[in-house]
Amino acid sequence: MNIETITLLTVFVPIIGSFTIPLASLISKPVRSAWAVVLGAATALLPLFLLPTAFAGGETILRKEFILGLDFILIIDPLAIFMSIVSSFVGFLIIIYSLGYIHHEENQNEYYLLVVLFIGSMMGLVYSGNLIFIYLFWEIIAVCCWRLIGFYRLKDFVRKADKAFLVTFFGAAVMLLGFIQIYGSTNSFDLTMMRGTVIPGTAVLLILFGMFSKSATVPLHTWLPDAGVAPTTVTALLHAAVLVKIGIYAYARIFLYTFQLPGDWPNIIPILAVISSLVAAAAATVENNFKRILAYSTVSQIGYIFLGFSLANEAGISGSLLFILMHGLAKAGLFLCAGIVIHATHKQDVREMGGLIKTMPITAIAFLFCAFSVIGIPPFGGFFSKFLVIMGTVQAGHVWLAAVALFTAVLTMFYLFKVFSQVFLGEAKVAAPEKTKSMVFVVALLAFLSLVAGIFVSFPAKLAEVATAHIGWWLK
Amino acid sequence: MNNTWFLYMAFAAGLLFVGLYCLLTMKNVIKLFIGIEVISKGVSLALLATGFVKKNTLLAQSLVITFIVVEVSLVATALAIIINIYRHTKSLDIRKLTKLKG
Amino acid sequence: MTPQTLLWPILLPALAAVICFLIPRNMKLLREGIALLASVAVLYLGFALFSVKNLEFRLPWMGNGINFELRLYHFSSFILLGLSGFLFLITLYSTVKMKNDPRVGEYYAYVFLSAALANGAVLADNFVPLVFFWEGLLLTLYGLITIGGKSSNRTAVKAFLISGFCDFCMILGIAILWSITGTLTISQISVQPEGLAVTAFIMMMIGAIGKAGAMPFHTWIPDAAIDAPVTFMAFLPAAFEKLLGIYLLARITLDLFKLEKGSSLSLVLMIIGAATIVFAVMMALIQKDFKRLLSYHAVSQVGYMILGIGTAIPIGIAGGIFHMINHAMYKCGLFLSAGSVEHRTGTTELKKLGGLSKDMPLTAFGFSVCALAISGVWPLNGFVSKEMIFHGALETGYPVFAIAAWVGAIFTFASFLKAGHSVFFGPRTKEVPPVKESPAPVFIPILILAFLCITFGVFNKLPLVNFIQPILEGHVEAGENIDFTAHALSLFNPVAGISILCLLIALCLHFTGWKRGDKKAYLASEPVHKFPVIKQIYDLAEARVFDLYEQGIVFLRCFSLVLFKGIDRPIDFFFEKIVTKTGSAFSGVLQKAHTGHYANYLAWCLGGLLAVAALINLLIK
Amino acid sequence: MIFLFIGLPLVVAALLPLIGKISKRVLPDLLANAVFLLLLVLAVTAGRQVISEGPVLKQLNWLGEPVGITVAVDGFSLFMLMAISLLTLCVSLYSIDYMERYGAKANYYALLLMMAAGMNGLVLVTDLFNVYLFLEVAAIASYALVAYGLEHDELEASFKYLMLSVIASAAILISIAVLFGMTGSLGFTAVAAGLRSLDAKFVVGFCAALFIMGFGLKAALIPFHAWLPDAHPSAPAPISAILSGLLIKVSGVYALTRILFNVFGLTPALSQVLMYLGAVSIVVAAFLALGQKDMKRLLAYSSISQVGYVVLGIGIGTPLGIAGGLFHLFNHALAKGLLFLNSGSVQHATGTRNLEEMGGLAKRMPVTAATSLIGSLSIVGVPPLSGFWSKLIIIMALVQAKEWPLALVAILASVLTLWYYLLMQRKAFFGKLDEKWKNVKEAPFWMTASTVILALLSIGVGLFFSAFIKSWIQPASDVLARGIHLALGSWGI
Amino acid sequence: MIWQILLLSGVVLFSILAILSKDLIKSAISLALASLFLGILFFQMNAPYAGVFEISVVAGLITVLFMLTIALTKAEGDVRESKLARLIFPLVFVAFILIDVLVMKGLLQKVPALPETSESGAFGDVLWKQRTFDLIGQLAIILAGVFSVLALFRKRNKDE
Repeated sequence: MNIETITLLTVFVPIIGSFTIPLASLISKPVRSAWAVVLGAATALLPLFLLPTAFAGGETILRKEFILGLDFILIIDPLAIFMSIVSSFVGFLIIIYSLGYIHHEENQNEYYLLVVLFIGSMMGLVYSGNLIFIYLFWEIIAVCCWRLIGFYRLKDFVRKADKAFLVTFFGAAVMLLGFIQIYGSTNSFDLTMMRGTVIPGTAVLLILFGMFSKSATVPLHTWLPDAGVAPTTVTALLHAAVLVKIGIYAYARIFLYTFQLPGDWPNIIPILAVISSLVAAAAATVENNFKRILAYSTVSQIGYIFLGFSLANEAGISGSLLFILMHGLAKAGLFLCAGIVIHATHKQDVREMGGLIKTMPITAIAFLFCAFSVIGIPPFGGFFSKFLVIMGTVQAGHVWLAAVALFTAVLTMFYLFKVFSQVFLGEAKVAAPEKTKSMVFVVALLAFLSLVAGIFVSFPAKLAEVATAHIGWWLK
Repeated sequence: MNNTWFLYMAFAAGLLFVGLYCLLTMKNVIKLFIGIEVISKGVSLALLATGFVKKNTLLAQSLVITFIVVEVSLVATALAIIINIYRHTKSLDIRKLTKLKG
Repeated sequence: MTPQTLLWPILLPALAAVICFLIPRNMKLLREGIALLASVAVLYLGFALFSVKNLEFRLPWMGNGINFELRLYHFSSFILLGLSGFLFLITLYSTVKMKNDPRVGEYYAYVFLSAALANGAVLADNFVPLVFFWEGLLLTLYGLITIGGKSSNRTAVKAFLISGFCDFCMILGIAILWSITGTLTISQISVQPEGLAVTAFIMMMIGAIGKAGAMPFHTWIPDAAIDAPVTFMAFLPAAFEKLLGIYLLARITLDLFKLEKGSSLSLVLMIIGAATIVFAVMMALIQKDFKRLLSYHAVSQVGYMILGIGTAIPIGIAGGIFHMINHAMYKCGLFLSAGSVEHRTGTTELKKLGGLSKDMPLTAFGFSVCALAISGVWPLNGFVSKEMIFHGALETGYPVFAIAAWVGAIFTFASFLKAGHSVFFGPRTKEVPPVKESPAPVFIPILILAFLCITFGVFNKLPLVNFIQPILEGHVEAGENIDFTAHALSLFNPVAGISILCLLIALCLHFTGWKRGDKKAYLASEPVHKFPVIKQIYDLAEARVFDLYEQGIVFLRCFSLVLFKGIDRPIDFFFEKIVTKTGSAFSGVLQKAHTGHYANYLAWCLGGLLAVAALINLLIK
Repeated sequence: MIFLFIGLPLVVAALLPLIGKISKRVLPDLLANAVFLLLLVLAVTAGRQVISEGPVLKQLNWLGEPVGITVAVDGFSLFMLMAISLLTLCVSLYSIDYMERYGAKANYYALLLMMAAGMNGLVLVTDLFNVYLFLEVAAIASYALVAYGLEHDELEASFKYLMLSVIASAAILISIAVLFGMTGSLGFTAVAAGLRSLDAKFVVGFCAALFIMGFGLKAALIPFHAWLPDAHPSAPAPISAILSGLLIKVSGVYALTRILFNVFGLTPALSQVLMYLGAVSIVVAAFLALGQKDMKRLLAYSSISQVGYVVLGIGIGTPLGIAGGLFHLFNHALAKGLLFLNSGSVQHATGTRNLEEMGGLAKRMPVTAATSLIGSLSIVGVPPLSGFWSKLIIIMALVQAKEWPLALVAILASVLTLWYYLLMQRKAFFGKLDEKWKNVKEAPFWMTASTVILALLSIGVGLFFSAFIKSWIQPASDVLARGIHLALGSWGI
Repeated sequence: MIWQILLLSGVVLFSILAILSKDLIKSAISLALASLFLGILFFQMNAPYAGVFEISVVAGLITVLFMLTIALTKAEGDVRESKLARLIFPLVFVAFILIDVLVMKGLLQKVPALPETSESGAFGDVLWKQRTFDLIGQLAIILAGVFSVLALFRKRNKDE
């Protein structure tokens, strides 16, 4: 198989495959679940074959011409490969975890369909080299999310799903206007053709709006905590691995890889990112709902990633790339731990939990590991990414922003420990053992990977370095 | 020539006005429909007068005839609806026909 | 020796940590054996590397100038040796003390992991590995404190947060330094502390002194003294963290930045040092718990080191570094002897203890030596290093710092008189039944440390010439005297005189207090405690008003609440309420217009016609 | 062959009442569906060949002599014919099951066929007065069909619809009279030629205003829209689908565009007015839809809003804008037809149209729920469904034309659109199943089948938008582009 | 000219009567009379066929339909019309006529026109050769009307 075939398969196997899941369920439910796992595994495996290409640092472009410049273009470069490996892998783990988690729920067909479609669309988005196709996959993902958030069908849940969909759609629509403005001045949607173009400030504003809404950055973030009503698997998928990274990825693809930012934008975006990070961390400190805390924490960490990319220097970019990986692993781990806890205790409020380390030690340790990674404690992976981002910030001359970002890190430390103490330590208020093996396994694996990714950081760091060199081609 | 046209058109406009006035102020549905008929007269007058003035009477005439046929069809349908409405509401008041709103 | 050897001090303890963690719970002997073996091996490595002195190991790591660089030279080899020595002693001690702890496997794992990380931090010649190892210690810090039991988590979190804060400051400092110099390799950096570099210096300094436990980053240490196992106290706060913190501080002031004598930065350091000395020792004086008293001293003594290094005068710096190693020894010894007492009696409250010198003579001896050393009694090592610091402080031209140091010396001795008097001497108490001397693995480390205290004091040339002087070589201007052994033990100079006077004052204070307090030694500090004004300050301090951590937590909570209520909720309110309400308001008004009246609709149409006609008329040119 | 589009439905409609005497259900079903299927096949296959060499003008011969029946087929008309045949086919398939409970199927199909004949005729004629005539054919059939249920609501809606439509017709006729007076003829080409040789800016403006009012009322542009939210919900579901999906577009948008572009030639002033009307319709109707509790009324307001998009797109007057508008017209026909059919299925199953009373029907009616989701998202403009591409092209055209505020309006209104469609989805399908509807069943076969066809088409057109635009939209918009003196095919890359 | 003005005035007057009279029967009859005048006017304008149609169909058939409807809805179908509308009608009408007379002339003068081409031939030829489509349209319209009426007066059998 050549590179193009692999990439096309990566994108279309899950997308088309997802629609066969309901068909598979006609045979039997286990077959359906197994088929979903197979699809997830295929999606996770396929991009791994692209790794050699990624390390080589080249890019391959695949193009199918359509009218009006709406060509279907795939860019296969280190950035895309990096992102696709991270997303598909976490997605795959989440499918495995789902086997246990939604075992007793209704609408499983829809669930698996949407999850696999979600992952597939993510692959599509990651490789897309045309603004409109980025938007296209972006919206497919939004639809999947909307259904998944409202998965339990309760009235309020569905309302929150609608809120999430509306806010992200609003942002995306505004972003589309930005894309079209670019089209208006360049007559092209093709990212590969427009590299190095300086785009107008309004377009930047419009596009940023979309990215912020999708990546849940202040002030368009409140849908994300509300989206916590979804099944935990979904929130993990949404918050940790895939969804919120879309906006960031698009930032890298659009503003780093392709266009140049005009005027003061390179100085404004870091400030926005840091404010977002700080406000969300503060909110996480105040919140008491387990999943909402983690969701706010996600918003906060996303701020870091934005910060890194917006600095437009090597340390920042490769820091953010690593951050995507590390945060994906660790935050997915945290959410899935929360999932195990909530699944077992049927409670969401951390004040009502306690002492669970006795009955679910693996979950507790995994939670702690992932928390360390999110905080940025070596040797966990999160340390390197956060460190690089801070380095980049200072290098770009924003010492104050770096200080605020570090203050945010202190807040992160504070609330994560608060949660850990409240949930796992202290008096046991509810006894709830770890039940499902597949869930615990996934959580432990994620925690372990967070650690391994830190200890053997040089491998992902190399990839991030290649990717940075590739997208930051304008950095001498 | 223009004077003739002016004459006819002015009267056609007058008819249209009368019809519209009826539609705007009257309450009885049949009366309303009579208003519509008045408007139709204005329209057919305008059509024919234009043809007449432009020495195109034959064509205009055929248009007017077709228009009259349309009118008949329309009247038949409308009156059928009115009768049905009357059967339902036992009233011909247009103000009672405000169930659909918002 | 190949450069790869430098990986051994890191990998070996790490491996030992993993093995200790994995050994099943009931195979105690095996675990202890392996632990001892490993610590001996590390100690051997320490000696071996100390004899090598110069070795570099470089490996590309993450790009961007971030390489895995280790460098062994005289300073780091000296610290490395110290670290491995303490590791061995603590391990030996732990074989008895931690025998019955349910989480002993974890304990050894954390200890060896700490050793690995500390070794790494000392050897690192690149900021990234440095921070990696340095901040990694937070993990073991957290883990070790939680071993202490139920209530320890709060303290563990506190320790974690404070240290984490300091480490983040250091990261910021490093980042600034990087942006100034463009390199991360420590040995290549040397900048003048001007402009942004001042910020970098202060940030890195916070990292270093935070690790060492200076004020105001010390408050977790007294708490940990209560909650955490005593071996932990001897291991991390007393020995490892002091060594690391002061090592880094010395590196910062000597290598990375050219700290000028009398510069404002030097002044800052000295103020921090002096404040730490005085306030911590005042707190130590009134403590009623043996371990807690020791822990405050652990803080107070850091002040001396910082003061010494902050003088930016060779003798002061040398004194600071010497004090660091001395302090590690006697404070470790003190904690271990406290542990020994606790091991046998089950308590460390001064009130309950008394007259143990008969039952536990070896422990009492060890304690006494260490206590005298810490108090700076001639001819023990504490005396030597403190004298050097006094000299240094005086030479800066700010005698106030020397005075502060002397005040510290007074109360140090007074509090140790109180502690020793109430625990080992004086009458027996009823609470504690007769006890035996602790087993050999417990008292041997104490005795070794006591012995070292004496050795380093009497034969102070040995450490000063072999360890300290090489560090300063190349950092002082040519021709300046770096032979500090000259008046090391000399009693006949004004400085030494004042020091001895201080000790006498302390003795007087103790006896006055002892007499006043019904001849109960643990009440000996009460006169000072009850002194007007000072009493109020003490009360406030006991209520943790001066604990920046507590205030910081309150601040964090309030700050978060303000941001949450001030930014997050209003945004949500906007989406949830304002947008929806506006939407339905618009919708409602428009719906109201659709009354269902035919005339109404017709009027719209006609109006629309007129509007369209007018608009077209207007737009036609 | 082209005459079949008018003749066949007319003849079959005339015969149906007689056939209805023989067979009440089966034959009318069969016959009507066969007619629509045949027309669809004709439009898609043969029709393409007919115009392969450009527009065709055909005059009918009677006994070897040409008579005054002339039809013209060009890309635009053929596109409309295809759309009409497609949707009427789906609707008549749907009616097989749905109209059972209304009775008098033969009569129903006759009216449906008349409406189709009227629309086909309207699309094919070459003469202003014939436009009016066929408009009325379709309209009269639609009055009866709206009132087909014969309940109070239906009658009231139908009556208002009729009374307002008549005003529209009057406006159209007066405008025709003026044009007739100026040029002495009624044929599109003749009138266009005549106008070009005269300096008649203001009169053309006046006539255009009358046409805009007249056809705008048919197309339900705000402020001429008031009849639509009454009439469309009241009609039986398949008829609502046709009215919203086709009639307002054929008798409103098509006629207006045909005349403004190919007779008058679009001037900047007209273009502006159309854009403003479109934009106002989009926004106002979207807000109105937001407050609706009645599922079909919501859909009806949404139709107004979407027709606003179509008019906005066409009104830009650039080839790209026209293409976008026409594409949206088609997509909206598919999706709105689909949604009205869905609402019919829901009403069929639960007996209510009130959204507040529904809830969680997806559980019991999965196909209906899924297809309605696709329809909603397509209208909202969520990729990759067809509605997205058309909205995208419209907005691209707006941006290219430097109409920034309108582009913003178009974008933001699609958020509003999403909002009310989410409300509809949430209240009707997505959510916990209401106890009341425990025993609800999925709609019968033909109803489900036709919705599935429409949903698949929405997806298919979205996926193969490029091919579809090239083969159907581009010829159609070229026809209109000629009306604004732009070179053929200049809009595409 | 005078004749024409008189006829036109008659049409308008009877139209006004039709909308203002209180009794629906009178309204219908006034409408028929207006149609009659219009038909005569059509004769005057050389459009005899249109005149015949106007008189027979509009004045005749439609009036009959109106009468029928009025009869069918007689029972209590009286609707109080607003008096105000009736009272101010003359005022408004006069105002409109004034504007009409003033504006219409200006408007019509702005209408340019192509030179007239005098047409020749019989009416039948015109209808057959040029407006054949209208015939089909008429057919369709009548069919549509018939079907509509059938649909509206069908027996509603709910069980079906």
